[in-house]
Amino acid sequence: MLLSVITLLPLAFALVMLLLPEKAIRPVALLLAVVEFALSLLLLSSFDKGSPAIQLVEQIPWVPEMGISYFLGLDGLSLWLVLLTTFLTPIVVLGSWTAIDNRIKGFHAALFILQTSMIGSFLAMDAVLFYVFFELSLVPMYFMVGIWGGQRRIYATVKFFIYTMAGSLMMLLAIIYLMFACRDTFGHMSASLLDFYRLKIPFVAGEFLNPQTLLFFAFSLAFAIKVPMFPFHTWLPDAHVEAPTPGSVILAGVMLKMGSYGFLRFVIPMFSEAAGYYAWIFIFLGVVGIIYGALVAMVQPDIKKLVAYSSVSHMGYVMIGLFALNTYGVTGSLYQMLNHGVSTGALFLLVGMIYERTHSREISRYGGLAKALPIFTILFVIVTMSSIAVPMTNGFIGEFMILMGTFEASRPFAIAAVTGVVLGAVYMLWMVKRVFFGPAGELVKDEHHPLHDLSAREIAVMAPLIVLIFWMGLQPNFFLDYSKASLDHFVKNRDNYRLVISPAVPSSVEHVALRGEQK
Amino acid sequence: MGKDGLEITLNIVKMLVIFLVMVQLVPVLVWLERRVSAFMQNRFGPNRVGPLGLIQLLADAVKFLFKEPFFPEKGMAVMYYGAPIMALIPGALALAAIPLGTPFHLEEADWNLFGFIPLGHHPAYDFILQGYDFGVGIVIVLGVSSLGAYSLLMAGWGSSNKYSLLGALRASAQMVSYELALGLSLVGILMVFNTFSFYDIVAQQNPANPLTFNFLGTVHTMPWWIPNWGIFYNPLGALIFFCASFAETNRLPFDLPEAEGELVAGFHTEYGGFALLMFYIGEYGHMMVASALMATFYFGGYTIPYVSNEAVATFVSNTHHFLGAFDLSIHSNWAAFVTSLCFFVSMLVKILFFLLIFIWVRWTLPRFRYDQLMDLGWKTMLPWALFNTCLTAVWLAISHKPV
Amino acid sequence: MLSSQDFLFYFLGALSLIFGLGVVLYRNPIYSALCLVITMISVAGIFATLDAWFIAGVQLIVYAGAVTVLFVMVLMLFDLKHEMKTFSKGVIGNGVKLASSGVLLGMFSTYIWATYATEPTFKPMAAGATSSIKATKDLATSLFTSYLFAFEVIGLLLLVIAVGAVTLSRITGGTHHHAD
Amino acid sequence: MNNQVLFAILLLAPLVGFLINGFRWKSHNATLAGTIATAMVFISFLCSLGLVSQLFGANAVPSVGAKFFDWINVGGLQVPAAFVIDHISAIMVLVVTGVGTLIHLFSVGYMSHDERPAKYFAYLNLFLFNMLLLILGENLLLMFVGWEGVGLCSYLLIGFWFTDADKAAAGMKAFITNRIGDAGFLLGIFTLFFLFGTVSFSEIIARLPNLAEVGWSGPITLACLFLFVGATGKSAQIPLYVWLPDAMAGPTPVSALIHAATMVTAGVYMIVRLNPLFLLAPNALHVVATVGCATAFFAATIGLTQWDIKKILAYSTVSQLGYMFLACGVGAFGAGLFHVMTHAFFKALMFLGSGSVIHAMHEEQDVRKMGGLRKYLPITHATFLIGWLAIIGIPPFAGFFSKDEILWQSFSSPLGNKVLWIFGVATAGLTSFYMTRLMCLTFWGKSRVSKDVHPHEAPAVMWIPLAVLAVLSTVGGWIGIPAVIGGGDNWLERWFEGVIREPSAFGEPIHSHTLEWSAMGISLSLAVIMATLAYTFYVSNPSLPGRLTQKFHGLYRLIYNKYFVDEFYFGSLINPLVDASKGLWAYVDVNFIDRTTYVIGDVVRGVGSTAKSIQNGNMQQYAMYIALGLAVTMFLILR
Amino acid sequence: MPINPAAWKVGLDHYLYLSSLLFVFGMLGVLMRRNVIVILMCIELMLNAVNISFIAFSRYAENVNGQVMVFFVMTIAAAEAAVGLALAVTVFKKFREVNIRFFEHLKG
Repeated sequence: MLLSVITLLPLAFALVMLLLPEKAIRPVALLLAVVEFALSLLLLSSFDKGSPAIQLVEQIPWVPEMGISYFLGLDGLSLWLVLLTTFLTPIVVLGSWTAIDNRIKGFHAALFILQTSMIGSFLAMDAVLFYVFFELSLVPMYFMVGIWGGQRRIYATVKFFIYTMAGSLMMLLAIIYLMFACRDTFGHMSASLLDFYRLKIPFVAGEFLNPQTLLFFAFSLAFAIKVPMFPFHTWLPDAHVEAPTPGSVILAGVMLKMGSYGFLRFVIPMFSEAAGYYAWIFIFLGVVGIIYGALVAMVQPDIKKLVAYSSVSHMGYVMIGLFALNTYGVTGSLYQMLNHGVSTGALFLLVGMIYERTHSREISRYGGLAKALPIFTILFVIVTMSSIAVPMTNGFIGEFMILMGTFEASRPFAIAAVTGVVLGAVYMLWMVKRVFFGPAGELVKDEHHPLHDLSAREIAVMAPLIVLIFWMGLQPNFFLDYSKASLDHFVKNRDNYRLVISPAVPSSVEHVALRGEQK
Repeated sequence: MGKDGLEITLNIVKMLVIFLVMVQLVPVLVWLERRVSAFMQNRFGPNRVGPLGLIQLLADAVKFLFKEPFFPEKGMAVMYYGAPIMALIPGALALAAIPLGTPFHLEEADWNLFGFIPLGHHPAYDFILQGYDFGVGIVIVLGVSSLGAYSLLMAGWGSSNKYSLLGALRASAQMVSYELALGLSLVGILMVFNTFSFYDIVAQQNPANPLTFNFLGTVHTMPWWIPNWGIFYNPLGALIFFCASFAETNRLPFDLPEAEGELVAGFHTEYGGFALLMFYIGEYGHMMVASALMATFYFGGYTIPYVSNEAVATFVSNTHHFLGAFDLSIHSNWAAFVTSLCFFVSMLVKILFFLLIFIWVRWTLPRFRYDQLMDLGWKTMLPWALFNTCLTAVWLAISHKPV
Repeated sequence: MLSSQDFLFYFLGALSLIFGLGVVLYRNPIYSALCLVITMISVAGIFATLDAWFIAGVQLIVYAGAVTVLFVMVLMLFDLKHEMKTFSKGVIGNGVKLASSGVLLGMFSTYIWATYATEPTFKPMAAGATSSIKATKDLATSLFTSYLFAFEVIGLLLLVIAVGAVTLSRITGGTHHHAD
Repeated sequence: MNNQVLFAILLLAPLVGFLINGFRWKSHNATLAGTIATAMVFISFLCSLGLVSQLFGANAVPSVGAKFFDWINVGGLQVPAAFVIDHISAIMVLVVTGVGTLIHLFSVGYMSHDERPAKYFAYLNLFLFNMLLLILGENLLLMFVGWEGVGLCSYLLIGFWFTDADKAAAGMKAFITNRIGDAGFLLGIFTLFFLFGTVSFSEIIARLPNLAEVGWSGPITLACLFLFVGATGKSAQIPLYVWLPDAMAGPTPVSALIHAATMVTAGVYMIVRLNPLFLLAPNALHVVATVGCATAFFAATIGLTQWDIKKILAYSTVSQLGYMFLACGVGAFGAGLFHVMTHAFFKALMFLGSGSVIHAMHEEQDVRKMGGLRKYLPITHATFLIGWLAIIGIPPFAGFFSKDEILWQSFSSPLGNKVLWIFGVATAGLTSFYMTRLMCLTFWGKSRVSKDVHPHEAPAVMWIPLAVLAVLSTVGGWIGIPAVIGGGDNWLERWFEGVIREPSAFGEPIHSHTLEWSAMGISLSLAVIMATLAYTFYVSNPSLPGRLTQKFHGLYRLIYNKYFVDEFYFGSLINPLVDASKGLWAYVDVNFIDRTTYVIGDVVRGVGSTAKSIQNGNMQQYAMYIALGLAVTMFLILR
Repeated sequence: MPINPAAWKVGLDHYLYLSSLLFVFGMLGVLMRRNVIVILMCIELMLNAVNISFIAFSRYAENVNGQVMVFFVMTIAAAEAAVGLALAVTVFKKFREVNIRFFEHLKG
């Protein structure tokens, strides 16, 4: 019941938003988001660290004749992502307090719908349900960017929508194929992941036209665009630059994770041979993405665009970690997802705060901000440190793990990836230098608009993120313990990956999964 | 000449008769209207020609007949001349569908006048005082009477005259929109009587059985002096039907089509003489239909208040026995004929009564404005008719009357 | 020897066909409309010959009484006299249209001939009055039992249509420029 | 009080100081902030004393350690937050905390007029915390944490006066250059982990194979080289030394603490810590020795020509670091660490001295505008003099012993050779030359001070540390008096026994007292000669250098511009990279990838527009399509 | 169809012939007339044709489903007429003519 509540409550909240008067919306939205977060914290207590099984399962037949069911489940892979989502939402609400000044009703409604879709796609254990949520998440984001965005918002939002849509259509095809494959194998159609895992999809190494390879690439395309991986990343900077601050935060913080989570949940377990065989492509692209993103970020004239490219680079880390296919890599990737959610989200919030003050994101027009806005600077530098993975911040753990895994998988790629560590420092610090240090820039020394340092609200927005940055940096075990079982299970029996439901509740589709376990 | 032949010929004859009745009633009505209006306006109406000016009818008829017919140039002949004829048809057809008395059964017998002048032989035959009976007469009546709009439209268009056209448009729009209220208001009474056939309706209003309300199974019988009429079952419907029928017949207060102040004489501005008369006939025909329906649905049809149909029949046969001094061998046929004749008379009386009300209202109420008219039709009557329907349904549900 | 039923059918059928053709062919839309009225009435008659009295009456009320009246009214409002460009231009286009219609007619008739020509005629029914009442009752029953949902949907549709029609006719602007 | 608590206090005291000062970063009260910070560092100094004392005496333990919690625990990688003090880290921790305390104290005076002293001291404390992590960390990962932490703090402190763009840039340069080294360090960690399955020093050393491996591609060699890359970054060796001279942009005490005494020696410390490992990779050691020696000489030559007092000191630091690596490279890890210590003393002393000079000269750093300061700043001069004697290696000052040890080892060790020795000696000569030059230009000769500057002696809070450091750099070397002089054997070697292995696997070191004496003599005499030469140049007849520079103009320009290394880096590496990235953005991102996607869109649109023509608004055509369709369907049905 | 007296006895097929003829007439009108309202009328014609066959079939099959269908068809027809006419009125307000070609301008 808990999962459904957590998933669907935001929808109700969205409704509430629509019914409220304009004035009441922000506080109530904040309150509701916090409530949602508190609810999601219950997951930690009711989650059994020890077992890799999916827990708190709920399954209601949806389209029985096609084996589609409303099937939610939680395991170590999805737990923290869900919490990340629920954690970021109140922050976003508080962060958009003044940034969003028109149509706040619709905005908050969209926000909550978005939350539902994201949580749903992290919890869905049924491919079709996952697809539904996955696509649903596009719609509110589309409106967020399209309505509250910047100058070229329409271009950006359409680009974003079409890119992601195109990819996920491939995925839909693949899902349908798998459902029919289930029918051929188990005698009844099924969209349950548990059944998908048990499918034996023929794979021929070296040649392209065989089912598993095609399915693998179909899924991969969808998720690679969402992540985004190197050649498919161009929607990201536009979307980020045009999106309003909260939009960027959610987009970078959670939605990109839906892609990498897809790799973790679908691609690698289902198509293990193909994943193993073609891993080098993804590692290669990931490394290219790291270096390329860093280099391009280095020369961006626009802060937000820089941050956007930096997340291309960071997600490159996630990808190589995933496809290192060993404990360190995968663990690191999962951790890096959370890190990226926290620190890039924080970066976007900070950029948004300064943008609210000066209405410009041009690096060249800044300079000497540190003197004008000391607190802001301190926070920004802290977040920067976490973003370039200085030890004792969260970023380090993830990057270290990932590089370690990659090193185990293949040394040349690891060495290439390590250059990303340097380049990351280069672009971030260069930006920091140009924006915060040196003599006061035109925007900063402008008498007519004296800049005010962060308000209490903004500090309140940042505080949890800062705390989390250090907490995750100093106590990674606290976070990793919850996922350890699942991740070990993931890495160990990747070749025939199975998931069980605990406690096993007899149901229409699950008994199949259980049978699969027994043999 | 077989049964079909007999049927066909009889029907044709009946239609002709009914048509003639309608036509012949018109002068009476004209005279009545003039007298009544005069009476209401404190003047003498036509009272010179003959007793009570009754001969006036003749004079009018003659005047109408001998006026010179003319045809507006740019007019469309077909429509211009077709319109008056179209005007007659619906009234006649509708009137023909309404039973004016009980059907009477003729036993197989020889016709002979006063018992000794033989007129020939005829088979047994059920004679209905009605043009035709399709069983679903009400629907037919409504449908036929709705055709009346065309005559107006044709007239308005045929005589290429903007007043005519406007009048025609107004009239047709009015008729179309009030047909809804009319039909819906009838739904209630139809549900009450649970049939489409006039005969059943009238039969259920038979004074033999008293007015009873069957509420939650317990039957409440009204005192004898309240007649067993539909209006008591469905007063709201009756009211709406009454108003709507005024609008249907383009009578005051709904006679926008010929609002003198606004458009000279509406659709029949360009008409005169016999054509105009035909329009009048059509209009009065409509009125008669409306009154007949009124009577049939809500006032017991051709039944005689407080006197059950059986009582009438027995009374007639008794009178015959009373006349039994002469031996009239064809008594039963005669009895049936006389019985239905009595009913016919009562029906006629009721019709005339309602016609009188039509005339009365004409001189009582002022004319609506056109938007008021439409508002009344669409925003007042239609909702009330709907409400009436629902109300009746609910009532029928809670009282255990079989629906 | 034709029975009166057959005679009625042929008479009304001829009437409907002739005036239906009139609807298509008259250059003056008003005449087309009036032809349509007569077609409607005769079709109602044809229904009557099939003992569908109620439907016949509804046909009269709805089509002849309301719909066509609306047509005529609108036409009169537009005051469209004898119009020049009655039929669509283009030899090929019209050729194709005529051809397709002809082909369609041919196919219909062959199909009917192939399928129903050998069928026996209708079973006789009871005399008009009672049978029509019974048929009406059946109609009502099936309408309010097995077809209830469709009935409700139709009601909803009518509501929507009423609103839509009113809104449409209230529109002052158009596609190009705002008159007045 | 058990070790755990001591360790906790030792580590956390600076952190607490950082937090306190950090949260009152707005305050202008230098004294208060400084007192807090200094007190914290002093506390940890005491704690370290308490811990180190356990290594002495009758019931001496080989090492004291403490484990706090499991930091990372993934798969085979267990990284506890464990700390250890053994004979190696003992020296380091004492130096760091001790010198650190003094420098903090000095800063109180030095930063008294700054507007954000609290911030400064907060950074300083944070640095110390990280430094302690680096030193005490029991495993590579903790060391790396400190390693990056100190880099971060040096970044913050170099850019402390961030309103000056150059200073900020210097900080950035330092951090990024360090990052390059850190990347290497990371790779080293990975290699070692996948080699030994652990990152803990003790376990790694325990699991080392016995025989020395040769050849370049061996994983151990690889690991050592990777780690050495890290060391070059952190300890400013060729090719990554470029950040250190620029790092002088920071406040002078910072230069003293970070860029002379402690942080920059981290590389040496790391190598010493892993000496058994390096001893298994002779090739790596050769690289280390060569690089160190080259750096020493190279930096010394640059030092000859600089005019900025801090720059001169910076280059001398680089060259001294080169010495240390030379020592490590020839397997004389003990000597390396010894030099680390002594260098910490005298170089910190000299930096602080220069600091007080600069303080007195109102932020004037150009030695050409100084001279004859001896009578204005007697104490500073005296202390600086001691530092000078120490660095040019005049017995019995600290520098002599450590440097001489290194030179002798480079001569005698089986891993060393004559070339290294020759360059070492030459470097010693150069060192004494430019140091003397510095002394002359700053303190001696006639004053070139501009009229509006009135130099004055520093306050007590500033000269007391100087005095203490002077004492230390006098006596600091005596713990390592070589056997030949002090009769008995070398105390330091005994101290290092067990934790530092001899390169005995590569052959016998040369044992010959005569050789050792002569080597000592050569280097000493060379130092003296060069000193007098410098004195004549810059005091007796100051016109000489000018003429000399006229003569060797090209060479002079080359050296004066630091061999154009920065320019070379910018021209060959950084600018091309930036341009390339701009190109990537403009062409790959915007023009290539997006264009391709646009092409797809255009194709779709084109198809649509062609198909559109069927759907002109002509409804009768639609109806016709319907009719045709119906006909076709009928036909198909009736067929 | 063969011309023999038996064939003149009206059966189901006659009604179907009639309805198909009417249908095709209406279709011709829809296809070829220009006047929108006339086209609407022709559509009504087609609907009527279909109704005829419905009723004929229901009479033939002795059940009322056909009549129900016709009932619905009529409702739809009325609705369609209402909307169509409203559209026609709107277009007429613009172009003073109700030629079907003008509806081409209504494309988005």
